[in-house]
Amino acid sequence: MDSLNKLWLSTGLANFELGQVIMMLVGCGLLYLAIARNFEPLLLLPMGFGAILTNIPISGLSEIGGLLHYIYYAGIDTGIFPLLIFMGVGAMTDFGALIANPKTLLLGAAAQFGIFATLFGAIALNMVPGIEFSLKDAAAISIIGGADGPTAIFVASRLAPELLGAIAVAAYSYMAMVPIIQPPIMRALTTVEERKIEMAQLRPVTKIEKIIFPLGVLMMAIFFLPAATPLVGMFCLGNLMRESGVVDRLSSTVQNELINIVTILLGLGVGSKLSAEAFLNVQTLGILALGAVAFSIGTASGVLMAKVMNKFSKIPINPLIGAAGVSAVPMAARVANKVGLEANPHNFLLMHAMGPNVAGVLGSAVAAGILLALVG
Amino acid sequence: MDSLNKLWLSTGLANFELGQVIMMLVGCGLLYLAIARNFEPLLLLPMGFGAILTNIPISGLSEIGGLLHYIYYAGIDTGIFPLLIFMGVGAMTDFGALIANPKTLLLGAAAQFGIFATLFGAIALNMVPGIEFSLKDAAAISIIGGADGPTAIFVASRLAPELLGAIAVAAYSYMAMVPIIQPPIMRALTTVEERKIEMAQLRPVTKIEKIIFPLGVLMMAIFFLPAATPLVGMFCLGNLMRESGVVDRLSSTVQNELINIVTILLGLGVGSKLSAEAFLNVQTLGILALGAVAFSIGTASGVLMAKVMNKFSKIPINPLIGAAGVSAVPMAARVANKVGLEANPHNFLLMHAMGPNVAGVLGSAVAAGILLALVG
Amino acid sequence: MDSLNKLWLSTGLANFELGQVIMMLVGCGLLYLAIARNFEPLLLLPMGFGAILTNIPISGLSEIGGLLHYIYYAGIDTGIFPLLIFMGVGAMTDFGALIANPKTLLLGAAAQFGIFATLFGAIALNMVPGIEFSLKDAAAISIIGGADGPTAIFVASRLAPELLGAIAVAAYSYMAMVPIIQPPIMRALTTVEERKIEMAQLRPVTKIEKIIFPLGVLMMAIFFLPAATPLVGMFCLGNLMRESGVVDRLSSTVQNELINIVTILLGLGVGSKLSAEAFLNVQTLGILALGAVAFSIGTASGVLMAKVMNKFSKIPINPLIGAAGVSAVPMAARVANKVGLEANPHNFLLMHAMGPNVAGVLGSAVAAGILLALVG
Amino acid sequence: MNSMEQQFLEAGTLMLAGMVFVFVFLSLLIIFINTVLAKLSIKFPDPITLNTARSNKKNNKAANGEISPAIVAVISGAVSRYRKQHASSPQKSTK
Amino acid sequence: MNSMEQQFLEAGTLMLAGMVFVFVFLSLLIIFINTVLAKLSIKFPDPITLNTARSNKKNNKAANGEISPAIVAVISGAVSRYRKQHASSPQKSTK
Amino acid sequence: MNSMEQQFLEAGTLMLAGMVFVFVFLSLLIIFINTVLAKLSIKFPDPITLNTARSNKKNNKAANGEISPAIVAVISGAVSRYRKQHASSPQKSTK
Ligand code: NA
Ligand code: NA
Ligand code: NA
Repeated sequence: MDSLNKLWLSTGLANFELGQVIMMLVGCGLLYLAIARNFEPLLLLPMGFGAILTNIPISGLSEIGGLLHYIYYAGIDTGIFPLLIFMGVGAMTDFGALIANPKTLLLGAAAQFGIFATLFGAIALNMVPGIEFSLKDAAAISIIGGADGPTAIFVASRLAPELLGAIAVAAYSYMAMVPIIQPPIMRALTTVEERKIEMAQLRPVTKIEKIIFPLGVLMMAIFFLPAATPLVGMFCLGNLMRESGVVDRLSSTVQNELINIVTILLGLGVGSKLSAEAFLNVQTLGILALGAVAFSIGTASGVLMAKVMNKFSKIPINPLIGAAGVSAVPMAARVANKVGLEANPHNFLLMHAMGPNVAGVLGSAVAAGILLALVG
Repeated sequence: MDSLNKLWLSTGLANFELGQVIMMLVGCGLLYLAIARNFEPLLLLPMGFGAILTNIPISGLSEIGGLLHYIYYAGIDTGIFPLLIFMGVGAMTDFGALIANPKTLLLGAAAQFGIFATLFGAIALNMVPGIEFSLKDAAAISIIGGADGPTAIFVASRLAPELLGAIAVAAYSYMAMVPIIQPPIMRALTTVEERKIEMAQLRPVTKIEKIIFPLGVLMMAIFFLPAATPLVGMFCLGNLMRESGVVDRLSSTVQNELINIVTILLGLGVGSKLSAEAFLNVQTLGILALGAVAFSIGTASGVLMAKVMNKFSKIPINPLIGAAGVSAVPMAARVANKVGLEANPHNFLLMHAMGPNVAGVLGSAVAAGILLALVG
Repeated sequence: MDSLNKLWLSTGLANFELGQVIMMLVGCGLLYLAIARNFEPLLLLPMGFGAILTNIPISGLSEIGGLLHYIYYAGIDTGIFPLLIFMGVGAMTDFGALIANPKTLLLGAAAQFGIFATLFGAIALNMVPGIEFSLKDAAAISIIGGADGPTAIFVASRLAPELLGAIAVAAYSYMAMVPIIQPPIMRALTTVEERKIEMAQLRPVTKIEKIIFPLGVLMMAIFFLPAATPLVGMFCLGNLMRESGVVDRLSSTVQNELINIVTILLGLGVGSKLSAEAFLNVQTLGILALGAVAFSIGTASGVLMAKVMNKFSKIPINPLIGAAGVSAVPMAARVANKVGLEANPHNFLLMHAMGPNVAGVLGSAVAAGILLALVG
Repeated sequence: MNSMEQQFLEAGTLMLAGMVFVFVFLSLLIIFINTVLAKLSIKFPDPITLNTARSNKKNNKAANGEISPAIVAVISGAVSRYRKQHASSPQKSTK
Repeated sequence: MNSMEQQFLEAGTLMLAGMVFVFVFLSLLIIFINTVLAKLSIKFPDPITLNTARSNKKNNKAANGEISPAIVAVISGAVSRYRKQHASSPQKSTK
Repeated sequence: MNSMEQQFLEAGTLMLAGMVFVFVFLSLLIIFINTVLAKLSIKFPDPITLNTARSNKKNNKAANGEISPAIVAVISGAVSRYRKQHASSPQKSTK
């Protein structure tokens, strides 16, 4: 009898709280998006699963001694996992299109306005009762506008760990929704004639340029923004491994097995922050709303910047590639290509959009560094 | 002269204790089984090697600051390594045969009687002078009957870390000896006619069933047995990664590089618990004896359950597949197939035996959860 | 205004110290050697990059909470990374040539004179004002003569962590320069006739010999030198995984993904010790000088030992293969082959030189064990 | 001997509770498969071509499409080498 | 409301400082590309054969040359099996 | 200068002890190879077919048999594509 009672008390049914049930449904929702809708499945699948695991009553998976607790504190609280992933992303990135057309860096810069406008917006949301974002919170939220997962997680883990779950969910969800969010904005801000603009073929880029480029980026980050060097440094290390051509076996492992392992653990660890207390509040709604705003403003800024540049440039620039400046590599570049093809079936913008696309990654890392330096 | 003396005192010869020599021979024995007899070499080779390393005098490999000490406390004491391996096993498991013939879950349930009967037996062994097993010890020992390495190591690390070495040795050794242990029991409990029974071909299983199945298993574990969710959760995560089809690169890494790395470290870490004090005692003999009993009872229970079911089922069930309910995937299923072929050369039971085989993995994880909930 | 000032103070330009600039140039120099000169790029590229990262002002990458700090203390201070790499090296090593011609072990022994002579030299350098090496320092420096990266890093992390950076730089640089350092010494110490000596074809080696050999090496280390068993043990574990043939999937991961991941982290961690305070002093110059001496003496000892053996052996030995006894696998063996071909275009020494080459690895590990036992 | 009896009692209770629990748990899974999964499999049947696609997908390394460019390159090479070796054969005349 | 104003001021300053900084940083990168990299690309042009070599190299697994022996072995087998199947065809006569 | 002398003495002792030890250790290994291993190699000779099996096995990735199904699938495709391209060639008539 006593044993039966003990058995009953050790079931989940006897210990559930409403918040946990809701958060498990949120986790299932993330799994649905990942599996059925193919929304950034590499991260949302482990993250959704982690959300379910962390909300299991009395299992202690996220408490001291539990697996998710170890993963979070060893890998995310320390910043190690996002930095290792950023190294892998660097090793996957080809800066060729950017070096061939360096002006596109300005598009990647303009799109970061999505970040800083959102910072302002987050502070403005403090006028809503029940929401109280500190400047650190606002900075962490704004980085969603960078459309770059590891950067967002790294900054959030530094500035507002208690918001990490909501920020990561927003960042990856909106990144997956880039093909839905961006096209209407792109069409609204451009004329058909502008969308039809064909761009000149890119010049070939030499090996030496590709090798020196990441070192140059790192040097500039060292001179002007040391706070960005963890992110920029690991990214450039990955890229240098890729381009140097002398450590292919390391580059390959970084792009494959290492990033795969860390992605699973990162997803589980981020999911472990999706507890009811941390997620089920009006602040999360605010974060989700701000995220959508951030992506929209970033997209618009990129497109408008491209239109401005087009006025001053002899070589024509299709304004659609400005939208790729938000990063979300390579989705945003594909979207630019697709919208371009609608207007002109012979207009292949993919390679041209890769320039602002990877510029956006650098731009977000720089913006992250500024936030860490001035707010952190 | 002084230096020569120091040199002599720093040799192993000047510091050996008898127990260490014996344990090194045990380690060599494990290596022999792994290499020459192909007994679960993936784990027994590193485990045997770890047993040798941990017993080297004055090398300090298992003391604070030593490699094996770090591996044990970072990976096994925390439970991280067995859980990661279980994720990999989940990613390697195909539940198709089980979903196609769900009744075989009862076979996997019946075979767990090997666990609980052994628990009773371990307590009974307290009547032998020199053996004193607490209830926790008995529970940790009984899990050998689950015929599942990571589960046994996880439970032992939670309930009886000082018995971990002996339990792991017993579990893996008997798993490797399944082709020797099971056939006589299977033949003794069945008639030739029963062994000749051919089974109907399995229906095809759809993708959606395979995706939802691990989530259903997890949900049930959450409702009824949260204590099992670390094991069941990681197993289901691995299986979901496999079946979802959207994260193949993660699934591949989990099944290959990650599980390989963790297996080596797990083996070394478990081997580091094979010190003379912990292993060379009458309790170890008791554990080894109980392990053989556990496997035998589990096998018999599975076969008998299948015979019972055969009486009530319209669709014939070959009782041999009941023996696969002990897990030991996929060895036990192969044994059922082989013994079936002896009786009837046209009787291919392999796929049918995979159902109870993977059911046994779930059954053991559930049994482990019960032990952790009620005894832990 | 305040914000602008804060922004300025958060730039690198406002915080640079001269030493940091110099050390970044050193890091760039290592990258240059790795990429343009192909000097041991697998380690020098991450090491050079780590040297740059660790010298970035106010980024805190090597301070508590920084990535490089975690890497160094988790992986190098504990000795885990060099030991895992040594396991991988073991899994890559084929002892066939050594077993076929065991006398070449004496060449690997003789070349270790480079280590112990350097130890003497390091003590002698104390006569130079500004240099003060303790016996531990001297022992750590002398291991450069072992021409084996993981061994050098392991010993240095144990005996003289503050010299680790300089020792690793010297060890890997000189290993890369083996094709420049060794040939003049080899030519100076041998006659053309000696260099023309052709060697008898090696006998085939059986599988059982290759399996038992690493176990025999380990047993001898256990009996005579437990202090060497962390290094020798992990090396032999890797080799046993390779040769046993029953754990090919583990062996493959150890040789590829695991060693790649650890190499990157090891390089970054070692690079993080290249801070201005630790590196920019006269001691570093002393270490670099001693390293060159160590390699030269080791090479000469190997060649001379081969000449001595040739006087007593019926079967002819080409003295050039003695130079391969310093390890630097497989570079030194290739150098022996190349110098041999110069003298006699039909003289293929590569396989014969692999014997002393891998013997040198064992010899260095034994020497490391002696230093750790007597000095540590 | 009292403690012994108590231990046996505990062990017996555990055995009973454990076996009942295991059977109940796995029986519920049977019901889950026979109801929920059965309905799902009718509502979302596999597309007809899926079988072959899945069987390929399980070959892990190949699944990510990582290898294929390399393999294709090697094969192209092999095929062209093969064709060169047979340059004089009648089939070449069809080109 | 004073604190609110102050927060807006801080946020506005951050926005301004941040956007200026981002633009300056990336503009300097443009200059870096147009000067340093441009000069380097002239001074160290790619060898002519490099393009194809690089494109192969990016196929990661294949890059290390790890797979190729296995692949070649498999292909040899496939090709020889293919040839055996066609042993009676005219092309065989050229052997 | 006394400490200096002492240091030299220590270093000299180390050098002597170390070199002797290294030589003794590796010489014992020679004996081990010439006795134990030699006997073992006679008692357990390699099966004749082993050589080729081993040389294949060392191709790591391929060793686990992981790649082969994928490769075979790709090759089958390549071969069938190749055959389609030559559908009009005489060899087809043998089918
Ligand atoms: Na961005
Ligand atoms: Na089981
Ligand atoms: Na050496």
